[in-house]
Amino acid sequence: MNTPSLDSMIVTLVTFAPLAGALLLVLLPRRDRDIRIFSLVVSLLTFVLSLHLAVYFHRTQGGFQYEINKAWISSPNIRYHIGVDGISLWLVILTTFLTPLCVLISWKSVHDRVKEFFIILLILETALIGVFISLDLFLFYFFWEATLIPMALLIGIFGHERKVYAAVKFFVYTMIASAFMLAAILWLYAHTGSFDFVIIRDRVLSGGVPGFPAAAQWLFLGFFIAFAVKVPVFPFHTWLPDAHVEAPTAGSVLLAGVLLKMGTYGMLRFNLGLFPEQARRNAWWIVILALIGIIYGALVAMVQPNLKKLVAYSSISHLGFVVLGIFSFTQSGLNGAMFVMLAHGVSTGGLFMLTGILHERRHTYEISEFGGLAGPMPIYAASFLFVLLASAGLPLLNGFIGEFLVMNGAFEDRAVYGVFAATGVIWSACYLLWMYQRVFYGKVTHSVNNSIGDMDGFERAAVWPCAAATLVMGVAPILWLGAIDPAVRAALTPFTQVVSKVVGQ
Amino acid sequence: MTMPAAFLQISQVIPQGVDYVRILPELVLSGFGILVMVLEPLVDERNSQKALGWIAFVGTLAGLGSTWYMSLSPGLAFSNMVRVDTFSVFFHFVIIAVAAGVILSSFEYMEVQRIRAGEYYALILFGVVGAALMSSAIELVLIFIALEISSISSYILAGFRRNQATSSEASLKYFLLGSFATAFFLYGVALMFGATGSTNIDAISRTLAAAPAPLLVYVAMVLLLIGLGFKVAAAPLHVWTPDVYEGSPAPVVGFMSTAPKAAAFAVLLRVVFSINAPGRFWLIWVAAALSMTLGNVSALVQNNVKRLLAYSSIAHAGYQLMAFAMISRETSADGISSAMFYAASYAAMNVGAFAVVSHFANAGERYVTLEDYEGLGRTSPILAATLTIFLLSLIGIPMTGGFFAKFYVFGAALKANLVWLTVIGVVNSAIGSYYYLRIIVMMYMREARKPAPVTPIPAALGLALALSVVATLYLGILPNRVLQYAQKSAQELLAPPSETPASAAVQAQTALPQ
Amino acid sequence: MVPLSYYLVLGGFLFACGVAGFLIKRNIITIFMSIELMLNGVNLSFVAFAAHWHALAGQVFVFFVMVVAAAESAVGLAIIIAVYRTRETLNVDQINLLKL
Amino acid sequence: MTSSLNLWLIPVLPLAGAAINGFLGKKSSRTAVTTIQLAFSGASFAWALYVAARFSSVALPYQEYLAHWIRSGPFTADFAFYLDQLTLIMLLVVTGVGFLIHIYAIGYMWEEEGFYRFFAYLNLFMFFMLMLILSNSYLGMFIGWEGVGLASYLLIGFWFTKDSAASAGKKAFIVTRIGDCGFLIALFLLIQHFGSLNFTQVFDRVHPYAAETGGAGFLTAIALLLMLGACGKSAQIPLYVWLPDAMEGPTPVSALIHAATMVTAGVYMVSRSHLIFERSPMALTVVAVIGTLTAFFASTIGIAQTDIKKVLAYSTVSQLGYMFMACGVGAFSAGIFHLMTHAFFKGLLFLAAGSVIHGIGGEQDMRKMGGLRSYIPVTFGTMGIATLAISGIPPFAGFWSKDEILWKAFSSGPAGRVYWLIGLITAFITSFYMFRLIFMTFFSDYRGGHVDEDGQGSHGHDAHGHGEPHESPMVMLVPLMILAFLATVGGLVGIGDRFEHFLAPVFGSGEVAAAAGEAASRGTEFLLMGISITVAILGLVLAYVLYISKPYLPQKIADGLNGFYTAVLNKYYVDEIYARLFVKPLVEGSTRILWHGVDQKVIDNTVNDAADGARKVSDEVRHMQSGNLRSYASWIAAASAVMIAYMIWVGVGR
Repeated sequence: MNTPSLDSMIVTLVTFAPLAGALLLVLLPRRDRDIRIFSLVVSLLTFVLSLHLAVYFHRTQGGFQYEINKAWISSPNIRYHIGVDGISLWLVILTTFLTPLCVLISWKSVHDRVKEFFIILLILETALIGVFISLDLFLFYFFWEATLIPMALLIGIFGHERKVYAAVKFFVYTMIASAFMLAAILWLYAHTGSFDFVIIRDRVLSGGVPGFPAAAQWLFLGFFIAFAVKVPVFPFHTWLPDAHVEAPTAGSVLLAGVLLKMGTYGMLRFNLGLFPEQARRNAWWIVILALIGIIYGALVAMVQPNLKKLVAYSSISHLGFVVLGIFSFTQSGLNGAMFVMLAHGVSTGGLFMLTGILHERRHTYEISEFGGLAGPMPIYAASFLFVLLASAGLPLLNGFIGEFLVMNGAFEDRAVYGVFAATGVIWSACYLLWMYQRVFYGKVTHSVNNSIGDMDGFERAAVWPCAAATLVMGVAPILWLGAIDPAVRAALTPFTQVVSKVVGQ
Repeated sequence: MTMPAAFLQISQVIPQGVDYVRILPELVLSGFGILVMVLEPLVDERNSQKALGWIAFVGTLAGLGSTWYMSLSPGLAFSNMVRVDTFSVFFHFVIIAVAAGVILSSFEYMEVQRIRAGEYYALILFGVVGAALMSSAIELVLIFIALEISSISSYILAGFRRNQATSSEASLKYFLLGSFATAFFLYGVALMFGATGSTNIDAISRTLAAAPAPLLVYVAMVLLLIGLGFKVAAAPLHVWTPDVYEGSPAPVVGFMSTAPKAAAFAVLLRVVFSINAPGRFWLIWVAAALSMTLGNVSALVQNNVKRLLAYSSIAHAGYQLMAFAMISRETSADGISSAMFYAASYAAMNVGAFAVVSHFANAGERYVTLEDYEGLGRTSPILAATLTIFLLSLIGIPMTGGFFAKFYVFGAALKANLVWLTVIGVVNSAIGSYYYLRIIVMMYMREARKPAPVTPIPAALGLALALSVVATLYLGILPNRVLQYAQKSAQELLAPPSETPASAAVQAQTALPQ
Repeated sequence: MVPLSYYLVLGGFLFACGVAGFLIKRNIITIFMSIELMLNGVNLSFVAFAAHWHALAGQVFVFFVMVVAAAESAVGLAIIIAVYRTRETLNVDQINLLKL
Repeated sequence: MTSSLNLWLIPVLPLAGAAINGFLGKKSSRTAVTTIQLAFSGASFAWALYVAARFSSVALPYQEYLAHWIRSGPFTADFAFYLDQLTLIMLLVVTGVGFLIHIYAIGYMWEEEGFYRFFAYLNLFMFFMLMLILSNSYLGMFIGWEGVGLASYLLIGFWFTKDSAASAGKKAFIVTRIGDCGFLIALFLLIQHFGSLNFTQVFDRVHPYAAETGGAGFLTAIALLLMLGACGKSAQIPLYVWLPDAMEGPTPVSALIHAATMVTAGVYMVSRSHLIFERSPMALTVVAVIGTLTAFFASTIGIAQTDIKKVLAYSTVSQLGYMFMACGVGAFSAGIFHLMTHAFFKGLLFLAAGSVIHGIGGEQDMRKMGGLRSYIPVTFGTMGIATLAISGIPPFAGFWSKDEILWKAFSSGPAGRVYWLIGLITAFITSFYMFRLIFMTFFSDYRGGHVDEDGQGSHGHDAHGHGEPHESPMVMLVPLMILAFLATVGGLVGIGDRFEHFLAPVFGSGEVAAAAGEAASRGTEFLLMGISITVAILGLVLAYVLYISKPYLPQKIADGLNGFYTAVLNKYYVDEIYARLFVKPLVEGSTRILWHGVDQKVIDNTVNDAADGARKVSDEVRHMQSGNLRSYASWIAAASAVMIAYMIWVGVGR
């Protein structure tokens, strides 16, 4: 048995390090402080490990790297096939980046059933990473479902007033949706005899799958519905605000930061990868939904009386950009979509942490409860503004790059898409600044808020990395795009083929 | 006739040692059952329970051992009444293991319920004997007898909480409806005998393979299906299940819902696949769809956990039935193996679930409603965690046996192009997640107003739980070996039965003088 | 001699009677008896078929069935008694604590 | 090739200042903050001067590459800088005036406890403004474009405890964002058609295109969208509404951002893209019309304002109108010329006004002033000069540039005559309300009572409580004087079209107006000059009559044309109309229809109803379990019957 090199092991390590941590945590005695420190160490370790991926990643090539392809179950032929490309790489790192921050932000805010909390959190991290690294459809579904439970528990156990409703809604909603994906995956297996993404893709594109043309549309929808609910795309979004409002801060951060990306990632990887023609054929209505999502989400966000709901709806708007970019089938659009995913993960993650900080002090998210906070808590106000501007798409912060590329891509695809999307910059400014004014400006309306404390060490340690990241990503997006670009080009190759085919006919 | 031929004849008619080896587990288990019965009056009332229980447990272990020994000498026995093949060995293991788990989880229960009767364990053992025999019998009448053995003992077990009206009612309903259904089965046997002149499955399949089946065979087959469908609680023959499960003692339900059910499925597999049952497709299709849907939908609003699990078992029967809708030779192998795997993993998780329920139910089964489970996550994290694992497995969440079970069945179904059935199944399993989730919600996300008392978990129960957890996770993470074994036996089951001279001999022997 | 079909029809009729009795009778004992009736219908067909095939097996089966039936009835009566103890009735319609 | 000019230093220095003050300022002393901010803004001014000195020695347009920014497929954008005559002028104006205002602000803001914050923001603004000017691509320009918006948002809302200030900041940001949206779309069009946003590439590829005289093509589209962006930033109709509110910010801010630099970004952008505009007559017309109308419209509002800063604000809007008028008739250099002089005198006006406000402890209402010339002579003097300049009285700066514009407009063909006429009237009104301001503020006698402390507490500007209006400290007066000097002589560079020739390499001699220019003779030019001077004088006289000799008249007149007057007084109710037309429907609609209606009633209820429906069905289904044994038996029997029947059917039918 030859000893595998680090490069071949690293993805596995990154993926299962948190799980291992969780298992150890089970054995740890219920001394909250130790548990917190331990899970912080574990998550940081995972982050450091994941950096290896980025550092030794060959940026010029679009294919999968650090690949492992071992047999797991002989029949049905399920393989432990994992690997990352420029698309999944950053999502993995986004996950590992956010988790330690989640630990920090939960340091003080979680004091009941601490052990359970961090166990669940670490398990969730493993599941999330797993989703992005899986190249075997079965494995993918496996992790996809695996994310469901910890998240539902996070919401349901550690959430607020209507937590049960939110948790159950989240669980059943997404469960039902992903059932269709399961059916589609099984169909593919039944007709290709493999779960391996790469194999299936090649079979499909070479037209070697019996009965595929007839089924393709249904399969496409099967995948899409599952992803659309996760994203969430416009009419399927109502679980999101409930889930967010009830979820504990860390839950919201991972939910908005990573979980939603699973949907868009799925679209990018599977809906485009496996069904290029159907993707093209269905793009028009998907894009319309995305545009509705962008504007609708922003407008509804604008009038939310609840701070967290506002951010939740803003996510719907941002994710609309991602979907738009993906289904514009342009280099720029997909690059942008990828970048928005990352940017949104960081900035909205930050926003949720910040809202959580307020909730920690006042146990409410009602905007009307606040006002004039810039006086009593200046550092908090400044940090909030910074992250908020990133989310509002200010150039030199990360929000702008992605949205600009997406809009440009959409414009390339069809000018009117770009125009509608561009209005997004107005809406985002509206709801964010209005919210900021109501929360931070003016005189302090509730005397309680006069004595409200500014951010403490842990909170800063949690929020500022996000802020820093938004700046770095905004100034040097090249670091990310460098790896994304080739992967996206690779992802787009079938389309050029399709186009040529269409042209040929 | 030549000398060796004659010798062969004799050897066929008079049982040989190997014949006994091939029913060794049954013999051993019955032996222990009788032993328990005999000892019951002798040992002192108060601690009779434990002692007898342990004896029974040892019995099951011995049963497992003898099953292993039996598996070394596969083949026919008792003039083609019994066949030992990987298929029967598989089910022997499952059934006896279930019994072991149930026995372990019963000690405490019996004490708490103040049921002092050693025959309880004896009955379980006899039930196992019947169930085990069902899986290896290839002779319809023998199957009938085995079926009755297991049924009768479970009738009694169902009513074991004598002084509880509900318990005896459950037992009565089970008994009456059970025998009602068995009568159908028996009638089916009779007609099959009439149609083919034999009750030996191999013989029948040969006859049917040779010539197109007469109408009588169809009738016979449907009657058989009715009888077995009742036993596996397939809609629309499921009506008895909820009441019986609700009324019967929790561990017994754990037993009934797995071992005899698995056995019934085994028989169903033999009947349906080795006699490639004609015209079954739509019957199975509808039954599967109905069972899944009715089971899940009715479970949504149940508040009694036992009843809820009863409906869930109906739903699971539905998923399992999907495997039987695969008619073409090439797909039926997948069907069989997936059904077998399903039986195994369902046994693992359900026994565990009911073990938890029976422990939590407490004296007089006072705590069996959902509300009672509020805040269990706090009062007893271990219990809650284990139950959660079983529930997740029942939902079909990855890393658990339940997931792979569903997964294989659906996969096989899609291979056989049962697209719509699969879609129904998939959607059902999604809907079903709701009511299992309700229990989890109760345990973790609700704070109990007055938490139900939770007694510490005794060793035996702990062992039982541990075993079922391990089994559930093992089947969920490394299903390979079990599945391969199942596939192997599927192949054997489908292999066309060889023309054994013995059967001819038997015919000759029993022929009436004209 | 009497053709096979007569026996079969009679057997089927007995079975049907049993089913009908099971459905319409309210007294548990009677219901129990109708089950026996069904079994006897089956037995009859067994014997008839045995004669038809000139195979002893069929007749042997009948004995098995009888034995089993006996065992069943023993258990059944015990259960009935248990029920009567708790409910003081043998009217099956009143035995419906477990429902929904 | 000459050694690098290190242009990047110019923006980065203020950024560093902003960073240092922003992070450390809270702890450190006022003097420390002061030194930091002065050092860095001064340094960048110094570097700008150095660049100017080296200017003749470098090949133009000079470009300097700093770093990659975005790479996406074929599209790329870098951090890179671009220097030509136009840039240089903007550079000097921004850094120079900016530096002066930084000095001035020390005095003005000394008492504020947000002192460090203020200068951090101010330096940040400098950074973005310089990015805007120096970038070598539209995208880089867009960085600055958005960034200055942010800075102005922060600075307008500097006294954030004051709701009006907070709202004003928000309004400014959002309204300009509407323009930015247009700008963005223009960028996409540029990418689509030229595959790049770099000035050099774009302009090279624009060159071959002929003017879209026939109909509107994509160049027109681009030009109009750019103009939309300019309307936002430079407060033109219909997006001017934010500028007057922006006066909520501290006066140095109004001077720097909302008079001298940021608001002129639009003009800069339009002139930068002159190649595109020149190829679209339609777009040019639009620019000219918008400019002219804005100039006139805003000036009329200026008449009735009583808040000293508001008056200046509207005058700014109207002056910007002039600049766009110039661009509209193709006289880009004239526009830039006016931009420069305007930076001088309008900056001066604001600073002076600030000095007045400072002097009387935060009062802004001119009705409460008067007779101040004796108290604060320096301020009076400088402000007087500025007023003469803006009113277009020779030899002050404003006269030259404004006259240039009017002349170019006049000589640009028939439509130009109309622009000229309106421009002329505007000039008259301008000089009228400016002198009105002067008279009301400095002449007759002091109408303001003793300064009450909390009165300005709300202003966040706790004056050094004493009743007597007092002259500002030297640190504030010096910048005034320097600007006054510039406002006096700054216009002379335009004599003999020297300014225009300097910019010729950028705008080319092929200006639209040029051709017409030749036609009209020098004579007419001098005639027009005369006319505009007289008009300016008339304005002065009228103001004198109304506010010095016959102070009772204004009230009479006001009563006379009552409706009109109130309309003017209320800025033609534009804000109210906008609120009614856009803001209210948007908020109401989003709340009622989208959120409560679609989101909750339609979508979410459907989801929940589905769940409830399932439960109902379940409740129905389980009634199958009647608990009655015989019914169960019947179920089984019935099912069996059906199954048997089916099987027989199959068996028969096989």
